[in-house]
Amino acid sequence: DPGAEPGTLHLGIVQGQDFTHALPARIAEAQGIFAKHGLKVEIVDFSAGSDLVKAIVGGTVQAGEVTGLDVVAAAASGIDLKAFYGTASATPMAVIVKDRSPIRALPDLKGKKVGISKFGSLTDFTVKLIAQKTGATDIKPVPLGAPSANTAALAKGDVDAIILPVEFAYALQAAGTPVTAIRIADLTTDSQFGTLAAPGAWLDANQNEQVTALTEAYAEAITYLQAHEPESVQLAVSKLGMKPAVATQAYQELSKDFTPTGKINTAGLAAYAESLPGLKLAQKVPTEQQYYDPKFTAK
Amino acid sequence: MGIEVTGLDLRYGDHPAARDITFDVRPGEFVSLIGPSGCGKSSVLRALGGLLRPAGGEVRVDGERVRGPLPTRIAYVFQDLALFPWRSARRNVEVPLALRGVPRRLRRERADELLGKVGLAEVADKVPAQLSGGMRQRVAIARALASDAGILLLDEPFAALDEQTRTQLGAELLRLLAEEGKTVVFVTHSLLEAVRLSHRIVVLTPGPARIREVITVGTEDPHELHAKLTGLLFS
Amino acid sequence: MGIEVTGLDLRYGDHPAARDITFDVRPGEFVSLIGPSGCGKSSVLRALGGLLRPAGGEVRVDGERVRGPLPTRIAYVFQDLALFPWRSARRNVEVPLALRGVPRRLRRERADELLGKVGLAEVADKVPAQLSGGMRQRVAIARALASDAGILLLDEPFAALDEQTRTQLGAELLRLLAEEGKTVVFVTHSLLEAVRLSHRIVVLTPGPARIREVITVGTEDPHELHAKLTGLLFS
Amino acid sequence: MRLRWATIALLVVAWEVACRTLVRSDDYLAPPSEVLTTGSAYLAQPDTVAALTVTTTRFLAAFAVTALLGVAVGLALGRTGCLVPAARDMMTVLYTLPLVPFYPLFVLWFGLGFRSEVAFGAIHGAVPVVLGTMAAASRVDETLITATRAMGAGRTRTLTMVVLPATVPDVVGSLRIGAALSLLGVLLAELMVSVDGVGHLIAALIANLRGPELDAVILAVCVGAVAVNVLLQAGERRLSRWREQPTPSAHRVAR
Amino acid sequence: MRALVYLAVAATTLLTWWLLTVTGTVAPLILPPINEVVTALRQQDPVVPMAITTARAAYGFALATLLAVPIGVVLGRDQLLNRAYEPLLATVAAVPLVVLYPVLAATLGLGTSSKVVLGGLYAFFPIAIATTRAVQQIDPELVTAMRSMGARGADLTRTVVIPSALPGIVSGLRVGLGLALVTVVAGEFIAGDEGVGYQLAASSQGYQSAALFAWVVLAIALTIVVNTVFTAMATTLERTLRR
Ligand SMILES: Nc1ncnc2c1ncn2[C@@H]1O[C@H](COP(=O)(O)OP(=O)(O)OP(=O)(O)O)[C@@H](O)[C@H]1O
Ligand SMILES: Nc1ncnc2c1ncn2[C@@H]1O[C@H](COP(=O)(O)OP(=O)(O)OP(=O)(O)O)[C@@H](O)[C@H]1O
Ligand SMILES: [Mg+2]
Ligand SMILES: [Mg+2]
Repeated sequence: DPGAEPGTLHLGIVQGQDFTHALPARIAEAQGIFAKHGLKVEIVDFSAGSDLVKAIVGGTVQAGEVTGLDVVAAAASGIDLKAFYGTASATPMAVIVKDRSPIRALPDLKGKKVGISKFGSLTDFTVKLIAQKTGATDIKPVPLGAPSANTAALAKGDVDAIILPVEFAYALQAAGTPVTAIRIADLTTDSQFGTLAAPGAWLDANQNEQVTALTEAYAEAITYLQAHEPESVQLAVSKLGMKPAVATQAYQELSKDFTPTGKINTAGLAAYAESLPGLKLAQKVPTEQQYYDPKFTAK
Repeated sequence: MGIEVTGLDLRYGDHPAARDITFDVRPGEFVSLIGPSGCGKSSVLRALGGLLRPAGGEVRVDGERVRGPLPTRIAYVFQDLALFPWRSARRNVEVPLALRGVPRRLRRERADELLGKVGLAEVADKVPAQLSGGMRQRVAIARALASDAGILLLDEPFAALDEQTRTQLGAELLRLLAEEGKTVVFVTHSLLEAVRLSHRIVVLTPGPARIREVITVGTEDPHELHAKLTGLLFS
Repeated sequence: MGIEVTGLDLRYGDHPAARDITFDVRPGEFVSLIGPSGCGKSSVLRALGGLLRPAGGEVRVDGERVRGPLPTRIAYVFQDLALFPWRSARRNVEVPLALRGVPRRLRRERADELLGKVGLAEVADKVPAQLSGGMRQRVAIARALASDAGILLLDEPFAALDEQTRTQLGAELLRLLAEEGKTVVFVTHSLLEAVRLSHRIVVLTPGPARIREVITVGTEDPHELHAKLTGLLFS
Repeated sequence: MRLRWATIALLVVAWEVACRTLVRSDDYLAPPSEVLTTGSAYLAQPDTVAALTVTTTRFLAAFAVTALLGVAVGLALGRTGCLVPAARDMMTVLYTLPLVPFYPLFVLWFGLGFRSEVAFGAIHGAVPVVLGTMAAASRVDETLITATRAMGAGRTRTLTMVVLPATVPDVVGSLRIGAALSLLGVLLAELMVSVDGVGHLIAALIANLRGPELDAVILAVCVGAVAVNVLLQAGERRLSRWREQPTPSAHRVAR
Repeated sequence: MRALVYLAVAATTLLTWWLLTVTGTVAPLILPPINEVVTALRQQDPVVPMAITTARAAYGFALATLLAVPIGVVLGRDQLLNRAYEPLLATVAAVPLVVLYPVLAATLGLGTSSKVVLGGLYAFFPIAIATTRAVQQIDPELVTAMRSMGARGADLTRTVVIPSALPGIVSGLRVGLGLALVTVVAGEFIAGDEGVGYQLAASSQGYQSAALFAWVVLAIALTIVVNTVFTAMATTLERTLRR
């Protein structure tokens, strides 16, 4: 049983083919940064944040990189999970429309059908955020499930727009579907997308050993990533399955959003927390202490 | 007319089952086929009914060359019976009637009548697995009689029957055949039966079957005939 | 010792197959069971071998009450043969040998020897579907002989055989049985055969079977005996 | 034989034509010519080979468990007689149960990686094998069973001597379904949680709309399943030669 | 007997579940306590999603049956076609189609039709394979006997082929129906906005395991109902066709 091997840190990532989610960990792995910090890390890829959280709760995975929404939603459900390091605050999410679509800007979404993954997901949150910030009311979110189903629905014209990380737009373009991506990062500054999270108990017990090493490794990896375009693009091609052109585009668009300091945008987490009742993910808004452990980002 | 068999050669793959078989069966005649076990009697019967394609020679029924089954002219009792395991005795007997388009009520009546003749009125509703070996054989006989074909090919139809039943059925069969003028080719391993029932007897050699002799019954004394047959077979 | 049958009652569900059957078979004895088709002979044989649970009464073999199959003591020839369709004749005969743990080479030798005795040496490699009806029956006989059980229960083992073969096999069987002192219960529908082979004959009534009479052969003149049996059965 | 290859060729041509005229986008379904060029180049990459190896190993392990467990349980249940209807209903329920929500339990009990994925594959594959084997075993000719028992075979020998040979075609038929489903189970597990393997690769290729590579990987995955199928078929041919009617002439007439 | 077995299995399952949660062996997030699931069960409105999923599965299954049984009969009867296509059938059956669901969705859309097709595809292969097998195993003597009595073509199929092969076909249908149902659910799980699969996906999205398992329980209930109906229908079918 690999999970029983002592010393190995199982690090979960969600949607391991997403640039923002996966690249720092993959860099750290490929460049030997984890090893340099005395860590033996095995990266485990989960298709859904909830599965990753379940694995953390079950103890098979010690820490994971999830979205801020995952952390606060778990905490609101009484799960001992705390954000301790921010990898990227700005969201890579974008509204993707066909080139010929009349939707040219976010307010145009008023009354349109927009593909999301599921109700209560980050994409659902994004739709609500757009409505709230731009006044585009009556947006009809259509739950479509997997990203591939979203792109298929958009291509067929079943929905007017979809919400996915921006690199999906590049992939669609590269595959011959003319689409335009409208990023939503500047809608709000209160955002905390990529977040390392672990059970509070584990953080307390490990604060001077694995956790610190992990945060340091992440910091080094992100610094390296931002300084080495060719290597990072190459890794996105080989590990995340991107086409080279798509990887380059994604790098140029998204690499600046990574936060080497690990600083967590608490306002971003709070925004997620407040959205929980609206997303029907929890009745009560959790408090910051429930989902945030500030000990490790202080440095 | 009847059946004319000319120079029939039968084989299973490389294995010869019969060679150069020539004989005929006149309309209304009862002809028995006898020969040692495994010599090829069933195979010849299959060829007669168009169920086994000859490797050589030919079979003609009413002057027409046989190329496949002739259900309106020929009815069968198979050596291994071939009853439908999921159908009751009655519904087994009904099969040829249904295939001829006889309406349901009449079908049932006729089947019951035939089952009565073979002494199975009481077990008409049982499926073959619930019948004794002899009972199953009688169902197969009843089924063959249900067909209105003019020719009956019977492959050891009485093998599993006790002497009383086979004597009774044999007599019944003869009466029925005479009434309706049916033509019969009868495979049996009972010399007595062959002598008692047949107009002519075709004696086959050990496999691959050839014709050893064709004997006309009635011209000789039954005892002598029996002795002669025994001699032919046991030599 | 041998077999003792006391007050045996047999039924299939509601349907009675035999009532109050009492007889015994002494060690080394050859006992025939005769009766009309469907009367319950096969059922009695099954009960003797522990394959059909009595509704009443009991069967004892060598003094011990039979509650299930006794493969080391009893070997069978089933009326419907029960050959393995996927095994060649030889490998069918090998089954009881294999079950007894006889090593492969010896198994083969013994099977070939037995197949030779029943005249099937040449078709040892064929599967049942490639054999004639009589050949299949001989495979079943060879298989029963392959068992070293002291008691043989034979259910119409010669039904599909021609007279020559059955006479030969009957003689062979008798010789073998005498040599090895086997006990035999033999179901047949041939009175002649019963008279020729048996020490005693158990005559059953029409179904549900009861004992009509148990006749000891040898004390009477064969012709009278045959006449008597015919009288018993045809009455 | 020729008929089969002709059909395959026809299908491939139809696929190519359809892709070039109707679909016109190789996001998921690429024309075979591109699958052959772009796709096979991708297959040759060491990472891809490694992933394929890992998944094939898992699939083979899952199928081995499927086959052994499925056939054994199926035979045992099929011969209990009275248990058959109940067991059949139970198995059908298990079969129709969406297993995905239970995968976290698999991870918890079997650990990450090999064992949980194999277990997930095996549970997908075993159920149809149990169902098929059980149904076949309960239909075996009772006369043969009685005869074999009378010759001294115990439960196990009756199973191996009568039930198993008599059920070979049905067992092999259900093993084919079982093979397909255990492969599916392994892939689903890898898609949900993976450290490596093809599931991971497929997720990435789907997300990045790389049709030719995706199709090539799927085809490569199927090769494992096809190999299992070929072996099964060869085994079946050997075991049920007796069923092939040795009377070609008789049969042509009888058709 | 049957009821006893059901009771025993149900009791064992519930007991194991209860023990696992009450002893804390498994966290409530992964396996929620029974009473919470019961509460969650009361809050669901299962009729519409179940009806949608059942209808889709039934459609797919019906399509598959209509195609697979005739194809299986032909492949079982004709040695030549069998040699040519049976291996092909088994090979295509091995393609993990659920994984490729987006491909299907891209052409058929995400609505009912793609789910019906997916369910149908999965149901098709077990039915076709089982039918082929069952037809191949028909006693050739019965066919010969039937032909000698004058049956041909459709008659032969109706009187010998179908009744003989029926038990085998029914066990294939059972597997096919199960697969149709579970793949429709999987399709809804992967992509869609209605049906039991969607409800499962939606409730697994958040952390309300109780709701998720409530839907699992509902899915089991649906399975039991579908299976019971199927068994009843199969029994009637066997009664009418095997008389
Ligand atoms: N499995 C069964 N289920 C129900 N009834 C049966 C079963 N087997 C036999 N019977 C009935 O039991 C009675 C006796 O059958 P059995 O096979 O013992 O007769 P038999 O004397 O051997 O006849 P035969 O000489 O025709 O073989 C028959 O009426 C038959 O219908
Ligand atoms: N389907 C078959 N395939 C191959 N060989 C066969 C087949 N059927 C019969 N044979 C062979 O053909 C020969 C003749 O068989 P057939 O059944 O015609 O004999 P028979 O005279 O009817 O014997 P019996 O009196 O024992 O029924 C036998 O040697 C047998 O092995
Ligand atoms: Mg014959
Ligand atoms: Mg009998």
